Amino acid sequence: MAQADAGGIPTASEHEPRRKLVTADGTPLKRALQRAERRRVLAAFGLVAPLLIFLLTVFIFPIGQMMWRSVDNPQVVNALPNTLQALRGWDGQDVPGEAVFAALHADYMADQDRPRREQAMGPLGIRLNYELSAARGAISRTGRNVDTFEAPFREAFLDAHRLWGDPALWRVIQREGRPLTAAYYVAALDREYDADGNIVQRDENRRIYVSLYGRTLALSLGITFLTFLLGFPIAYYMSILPMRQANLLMICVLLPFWTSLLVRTTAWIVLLQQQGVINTLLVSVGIIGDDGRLSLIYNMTGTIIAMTHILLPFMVLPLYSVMRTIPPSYMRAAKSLGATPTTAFRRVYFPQTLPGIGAGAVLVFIISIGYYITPALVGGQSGRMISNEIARHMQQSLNWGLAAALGTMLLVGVLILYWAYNKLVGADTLKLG
Amino acid sequence: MRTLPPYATTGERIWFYTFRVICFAIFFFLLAPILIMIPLSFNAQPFFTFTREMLTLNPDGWSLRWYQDLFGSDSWMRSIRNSFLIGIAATILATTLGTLAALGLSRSQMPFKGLIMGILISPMIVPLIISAAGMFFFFSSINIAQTFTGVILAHTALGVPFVVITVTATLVGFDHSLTRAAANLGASPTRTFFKITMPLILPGVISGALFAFITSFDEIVIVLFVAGVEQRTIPREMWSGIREQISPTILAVASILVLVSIALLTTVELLRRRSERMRGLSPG
Amino acid sequence: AEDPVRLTIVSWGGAYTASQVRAYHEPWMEMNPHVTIINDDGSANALASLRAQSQAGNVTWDLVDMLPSDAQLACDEGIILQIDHDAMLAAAPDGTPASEDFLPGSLGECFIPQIVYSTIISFNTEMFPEDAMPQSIADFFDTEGFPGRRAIQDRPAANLEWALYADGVAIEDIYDVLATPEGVDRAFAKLDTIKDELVFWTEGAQAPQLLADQEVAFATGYNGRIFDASEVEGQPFEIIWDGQIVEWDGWVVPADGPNVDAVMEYLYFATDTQRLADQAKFISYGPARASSAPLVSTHADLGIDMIPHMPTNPDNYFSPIVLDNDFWTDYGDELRERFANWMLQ
Amino acid sequence: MFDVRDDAGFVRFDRVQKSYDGVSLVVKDLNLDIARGEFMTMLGPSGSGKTTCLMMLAGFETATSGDILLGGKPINNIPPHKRGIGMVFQNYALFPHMTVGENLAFPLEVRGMGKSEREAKVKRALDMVQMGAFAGRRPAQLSGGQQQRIALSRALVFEPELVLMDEPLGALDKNLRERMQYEIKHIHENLGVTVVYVTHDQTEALTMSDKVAVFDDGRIQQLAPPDVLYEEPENAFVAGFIGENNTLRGRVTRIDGDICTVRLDDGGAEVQALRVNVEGEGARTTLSLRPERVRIAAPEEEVDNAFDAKVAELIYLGDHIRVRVKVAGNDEFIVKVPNSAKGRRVSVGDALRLGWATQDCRALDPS
Amino acid sequence: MFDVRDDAGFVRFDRVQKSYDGVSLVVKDLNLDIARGEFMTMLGPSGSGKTTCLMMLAGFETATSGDILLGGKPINNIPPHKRGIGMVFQNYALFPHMTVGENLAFPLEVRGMGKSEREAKVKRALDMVQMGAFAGRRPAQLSGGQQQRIALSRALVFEPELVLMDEPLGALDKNLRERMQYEIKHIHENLGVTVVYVTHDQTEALTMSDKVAVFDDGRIQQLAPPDVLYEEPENAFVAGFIGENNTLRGRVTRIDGDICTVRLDDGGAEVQALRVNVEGEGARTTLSLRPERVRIAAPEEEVDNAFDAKVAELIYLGDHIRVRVKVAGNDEFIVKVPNSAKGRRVSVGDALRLGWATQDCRALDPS
Ligand SMILES: Nc1ncnc2c1ncn2[C@@H]1O[C@H](COP(=O)(O)OP(=O)(O)OP(=O)(O)O)[C@@H](O)[C@H]1O
Ligand SMILES: Nc1ncnc2c1ncn2[C@@H]1O[C@H](COP(=O)(O)OP(=O)(O)OP(=O)(O)O)[C@@H](O)[C@H]1O
Ligand SMILES: NCCCCNCCCN
Ligand SMILES: [Mg+2]
Ligand SMILES: [Mg+2]
Repeated sequence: MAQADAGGIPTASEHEPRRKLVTADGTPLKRALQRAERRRVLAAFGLVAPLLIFLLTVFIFPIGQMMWRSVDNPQVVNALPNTLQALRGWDGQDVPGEAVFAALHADYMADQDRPRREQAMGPLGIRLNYELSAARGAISRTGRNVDTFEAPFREAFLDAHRLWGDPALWRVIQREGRPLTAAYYVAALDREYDADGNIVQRDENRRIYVSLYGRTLALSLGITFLTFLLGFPIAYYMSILPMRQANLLMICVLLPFWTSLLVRTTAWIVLLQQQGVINTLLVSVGIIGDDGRLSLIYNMTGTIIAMTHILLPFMVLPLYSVMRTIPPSYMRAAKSLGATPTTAFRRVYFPQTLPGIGAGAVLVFIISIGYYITPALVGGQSGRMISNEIARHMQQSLNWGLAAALGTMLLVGVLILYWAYNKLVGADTLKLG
Repeated sequence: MRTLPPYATTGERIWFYTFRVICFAIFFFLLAPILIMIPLSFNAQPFFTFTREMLTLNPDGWSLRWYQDLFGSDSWMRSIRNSFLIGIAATILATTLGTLAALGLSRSQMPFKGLIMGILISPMIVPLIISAAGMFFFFSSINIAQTFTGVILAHTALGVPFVVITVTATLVGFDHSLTRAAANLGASPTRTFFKITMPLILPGVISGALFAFITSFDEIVIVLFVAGVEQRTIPREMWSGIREQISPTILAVASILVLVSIALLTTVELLRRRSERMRGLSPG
Repeated sequence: AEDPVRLTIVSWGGAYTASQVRAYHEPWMEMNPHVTIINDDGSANALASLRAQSQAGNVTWDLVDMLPSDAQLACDEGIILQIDHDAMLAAAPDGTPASEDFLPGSLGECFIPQIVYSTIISFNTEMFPEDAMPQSIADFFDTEGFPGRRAIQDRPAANLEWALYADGVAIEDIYDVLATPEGVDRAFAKLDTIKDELVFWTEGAQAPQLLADQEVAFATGYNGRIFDASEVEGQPFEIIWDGQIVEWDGWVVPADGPNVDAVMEYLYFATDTQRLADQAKFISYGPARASSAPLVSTHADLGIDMIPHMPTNPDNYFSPIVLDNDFWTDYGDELRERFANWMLQ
Repeated sequence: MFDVRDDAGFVRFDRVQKSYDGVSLVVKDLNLDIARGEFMTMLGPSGSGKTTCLMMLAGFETATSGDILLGGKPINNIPPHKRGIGMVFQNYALFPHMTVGENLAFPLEVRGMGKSEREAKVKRALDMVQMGAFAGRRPAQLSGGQQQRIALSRALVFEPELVLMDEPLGALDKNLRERMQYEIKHIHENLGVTVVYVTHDQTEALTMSDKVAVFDDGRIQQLAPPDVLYEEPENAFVAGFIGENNTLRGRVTRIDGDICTVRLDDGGAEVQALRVNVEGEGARTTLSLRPERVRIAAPEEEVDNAFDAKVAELIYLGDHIRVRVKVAGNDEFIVKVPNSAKGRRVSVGDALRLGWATQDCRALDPS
Repeated sequence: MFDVRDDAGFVRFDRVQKSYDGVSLVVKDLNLDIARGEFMTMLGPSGSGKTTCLMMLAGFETATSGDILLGGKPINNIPPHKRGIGMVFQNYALFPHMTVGENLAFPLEVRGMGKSEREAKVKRALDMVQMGAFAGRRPAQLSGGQQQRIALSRALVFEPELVLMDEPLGALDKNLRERMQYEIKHIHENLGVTVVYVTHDQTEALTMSDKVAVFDDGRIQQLAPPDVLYEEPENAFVAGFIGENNTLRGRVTRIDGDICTVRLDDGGAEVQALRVNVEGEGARTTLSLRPERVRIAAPEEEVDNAFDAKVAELIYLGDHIRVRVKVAGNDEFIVKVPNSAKGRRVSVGDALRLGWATQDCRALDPS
């Protein structure tokens, strides 16, 4: 704790400015200290090292490797070395000349000589198709009879597929003929390159990710707020109960926490669907008519309800552990000073729960922003989140570069948030009950 | 707020009861899905709805069909075995590594504390889909994708933050003069650890271990990416159940697991009370 | 005795895998006691796993059930084996070589079809008056005449074709129209007319689930799943065969798999005329060989005649739309983006 | 705030009882009047119910039976925030998220006081405890003693007529504690507020209070000004609890007006003592005698009782020496010898002749 | 354990320095010899480095430079668990999960002692502190004083030659504290072990120690037996820290052998004082005078210095009364009046004549 009067007592260093820096035998103090403490530092580090190394290998490195895929771009360079060489100096406007097509032919022939597993034209087609529809068809269909082509090659190629006559394809080849690319990030931001190589917004009906990020963010914020709204009262209630009763109620919080996520999600399907428990109950009580059943699931409502339920314990646990440590004397002090119970709560109690709210909110927000399973099951379309899109590119469309770019952006966002939280509140307030 | 004082106004009285009603409604919200699932697991039909027969309490609407299905199914039995195998192995690894690290981190001499803490809890912060994707590629490249080793290592990584956080928190309240006292009385560091530190931080270690276990036990995203058919766990089997083949067997599994959880949580609470008594703290 | 072999065979799970187990795996294991077959239901993400296994040089799968479009991709990437059909596959009982016995256009460079399945629209009969059941794709798009919610899959394939078909495009022109921007707009405009009633599903099992729960009145789905729900589980579902989207499903062999020789032996057996016909005893998908069709008989457990449930039965095959994989290969990425964007609106 | 002028019974506890669990009484039968402007201390061992009494007065606990009156009016049905009682908590309870200035402004703000008036009052209150320069700090940035002062001035800033303090100095070290005692006492004198002060430190109670109520076992054992308490304890508990005390046990053999004769249990010697609290002849009694009232080698005619003693131990305490002697079978008998006398010093093993006046030796209830 | 017999320097600190942060020295230049069997106390204000010294001796902190020797051998490189030094921690550090008996058996067990021998020793150690009946209890089931005794006997059970105690009584209340001081002192005398004792309570240091090292600012200010420390402080810090002390500031006007004359800053009166620590004529000095050495209205010929004073405040303390007077411009001047005298009592506002002997008034360094 800082000593109160800053000005008053002269500090020791004012007394002996020089001797501070060396010990009696003349060694600089810092070095003497380091020497004396080295063994302890090593011992402490030795305890942490196994886990640190483990995580760096099994976790941090793989994520770095995955992020690398968002810029890694070997396909064009591998498949078309000669073509790229020949394309140097191409103006990017008209269809290239014979030299380029001859180089292209040479690249095709070289590729067919390679063992099948090392052939580069397949991956090239897939890569180019991300940038330009039908490019894969052009590459693969041309490949089936390219060995019959005779010089001059230009005409043969233009006959084989219309895209060879489209400067757009050549621009893509030229642009992506580098080992690193920004194209995945461009796509992840709903942008594309225009004919002059400028990055422009995509056609309106092809924009997905930015709005999906926006929605993911809004959904996560909403869910965080809801968990706070529901979590605060019960955490407070438990914190004023005697330990025994509080622990019993805590089991009510922990039980869902311990029940498989998939089961809880399924249970919500049972509860919320049109013929589900809630609708049926409402109909039988007469609140809604049989034809006015509510759409509570396979949309955003379903995602919000199920995720709020699933994440609520992550809010309650840190809140509760903070509230337990706030001594009742603060509220009493406020009342003795003349504050009404409401004022005392608002001005004195609530501000002291902020670290708990912060910890809970960050946990819930971080978890929900990366959520995947529940939205996939109950989200329908309006309840899907960015992670579903990442998973789709990982597993279905196989556009791993785009998945990595989307993932990297998500990760960076989360890390910034965590960093800010750590600065503002301190990560060591994260507690789990 | 625990009891109504004699000077409470009418408004305060109304709020006092309203607040309790609200709280119990929220607790009900927490429990509702679990309560609904158990009767449904006795459905005679292969769908997740209460049939008319069930609602009229017609015995034909109820059956043990899904429980028989569960215990008769090799794949379910295998997934249960796998879940426990993977969960326990990952928990042991995470708890050992995490506890050691927490001990190191709690030493005042530890350099780069903030950074290292950040790395150690990163598996909790990084969105699962990203972890899963990264591990999928990396594990494939070192030939441990679709092996038990791979899944166990992945789940160890996911469980570690919980152990580090809970044990570190326990160590904050740990009286370091006890280890000094032990050394002073002649105990070597190893002996001190096993005889003094470990028994005292055990509650924190156990709660971290439970978190690590449940993380593994309930984990699906990583399993979807990294596990092969031989490593299918309960959640993975449920995933098939929900998305690939319709079968309320998952409700039967879940009901059994809920009962196990209740038993486990109750045991933990009883243990806690016992240890408080042991330490002479009044049971509060 | 021979050395024991474990074959890992990847398929779609559920009733479909069950039908393969009973028609192919069990007889094969009986004939070859040293072979154990392990079933993995990873087909939904097979291409991703296969690519990762192959890039890592650690292929653990022996045989994979996939759709022809994915098979074409995998083949382009060189991660599955090319097939010499006549050398590797059994001829028909009458001696017709495999390349001629399999239905026209079904064999791929790396792909051996087993079945022809169709994506159809089905409905829950309890949700419509008995005298006004829907009959056609046009009825599916008629929300006034046939109220109720509709479940469709969250991808453009099939849905765009149906939209154009319902909008009056002739079946043979559908893909030509869809290759033009105007055609795409037209398809989406048609979909817009039912958008308020739509629910989206992802995995095959969800469609019958949604129908059974009466969450929706209509659902698109795989005919085999719907058959299973209605005939085996007794759900009141009916299929609209009008505009059924027909596609193959079949095997591919991963390159560098652990037991390539053993798999080839298995494949020779599992794709012969009798085996393909046998599979239809367990699920209502049509065999991919012409020579199998006459052998299709009754359901193994229910004893009902399977012929009327086959998508290829002429009573059902009156207006099929055959899925154009080349089209989807070229335009799929772009249309998926457009479709995703449309869903989000 | 409270207009009824009843200066003698400004605060009145009237047959107050309190039970937390419905089984046992923590406060048993409390009757207590506190006059306006008085500095009244509740002193007693841990668990004797001091805090409970304070909490009932402040309104945070309700009396199980009996009435508490403030300015003549029962306050049972007034909520704490309307009682207008200032309170200093044991751990200070300064709001950690507010600065010192905000802490002090809080009671004024909730009373709807304007900003400029508020600031003036806060400044005055801070100056009163010499903390004017610290208005911008947060409580965590202050030392224990500084926090204590802020807690004090926060409890006074809204000018309550009654201030309660629950062991406000318990957490401070000795030097600081003495300084703060001094300051609190002076503030009390300057402002003239009524103070109810809780402590279990007898020195603190003696030095600060106008009146001290000694609590034990949920009852007031004695209520008196400090010097009366020390010099004329009414029972053995008070005698033992306040100050250092030599205890001799025995049986009353004769009573003669104010004086009684007691035969000691050990050794059987007879002692003359002042009769304070004995039931009658033949009753058991505890004799209480302050160490500093024992004289060494005083002329026989000056003391009423004289005994031979043997020095067992000397404890050097700077300004005086505690001499433990064995006398009349009791070897825990203490005599204090001032260190200022130039005269002879005693050493261990010395034989001494001790004496004391009958007036100084009080016969109390047996303990 | 340590065979080299070097009774005078059994424990030796040799030019020891310690820094925690590499910026400032917490222990500045410590040279200290502790003889075998001695009871040596380190006394000093909070933060003066006492605990740090003890921790270096026990091996939990490493000296940044300099050597620590035990029985003549440097111990810098011996890990704590091999030093064989007993230690009593401030909060006792009893292992909460072990019974009292297990706590005591622990040091014997780690030394591989057999079960029956262990039990005999544990029993003896418990009996020594009269806790024989408590072997089966857990620490939390004991009161503070009982825990303290267990901690003490645990530190002694393995028969170390050196025992360190870091404010072992800090958490106890006054009565218990005094009883425990007594017991520790007796155990020390009976066993003859060497004790290094840390406290910031001067009374404790005075009553218990053979020698006291007064720490301040990382240095030893004075090392002496208790009575020398109290009666002959060498500098103003020690005079002010030990016991109650009146301070007068002024300038030396004349030095005459042992005696110097000082002109006071306030009022300009001249005082005769004992020359202890002044630089020479004209230098500034602090005069130190114990309150109990000041006499009220003594005959002029008996005192060397006499002043008029006015009573400002009386503080009742039971056995004596602290009288605050204004004298020679200083209004914080304290005089202690014993409460035993039947004679006249002073009251506020009285004019008094105060006097003291030159020998009792020490001229020290300016502060
Ligand atoms: N909230 C409570 N519930 C139940 N019992 C209580 C409560 N508060 C105090 N007690 C009990 O009432 C008795 C008196 O407590 P109280 O706090 O008034 O004592 P105290 O005199 O202030 O003691 P201390 O000096 O230790 O603060 C104690 O036995 C205590 O255990
Ligand atoms: N582990 C540490 N790291 C950094 N500084 C420390 C550490 N321990 C003590 N100090 C500092 O060293 C100085 C001396 O501390 P030490 O604990 O030795 O004092 P002490 O005399 O024992 O005080 P106290 O009476 O309060 O126990 C203090 O300024 C303290 O802040
Ligand atoms: N996503 C493509 C689905 C292909 C379905 N294959 C048919 C088997 C289903 N039982
Ligand atoms: Mg109290
Ligand atoms: Mg210390």
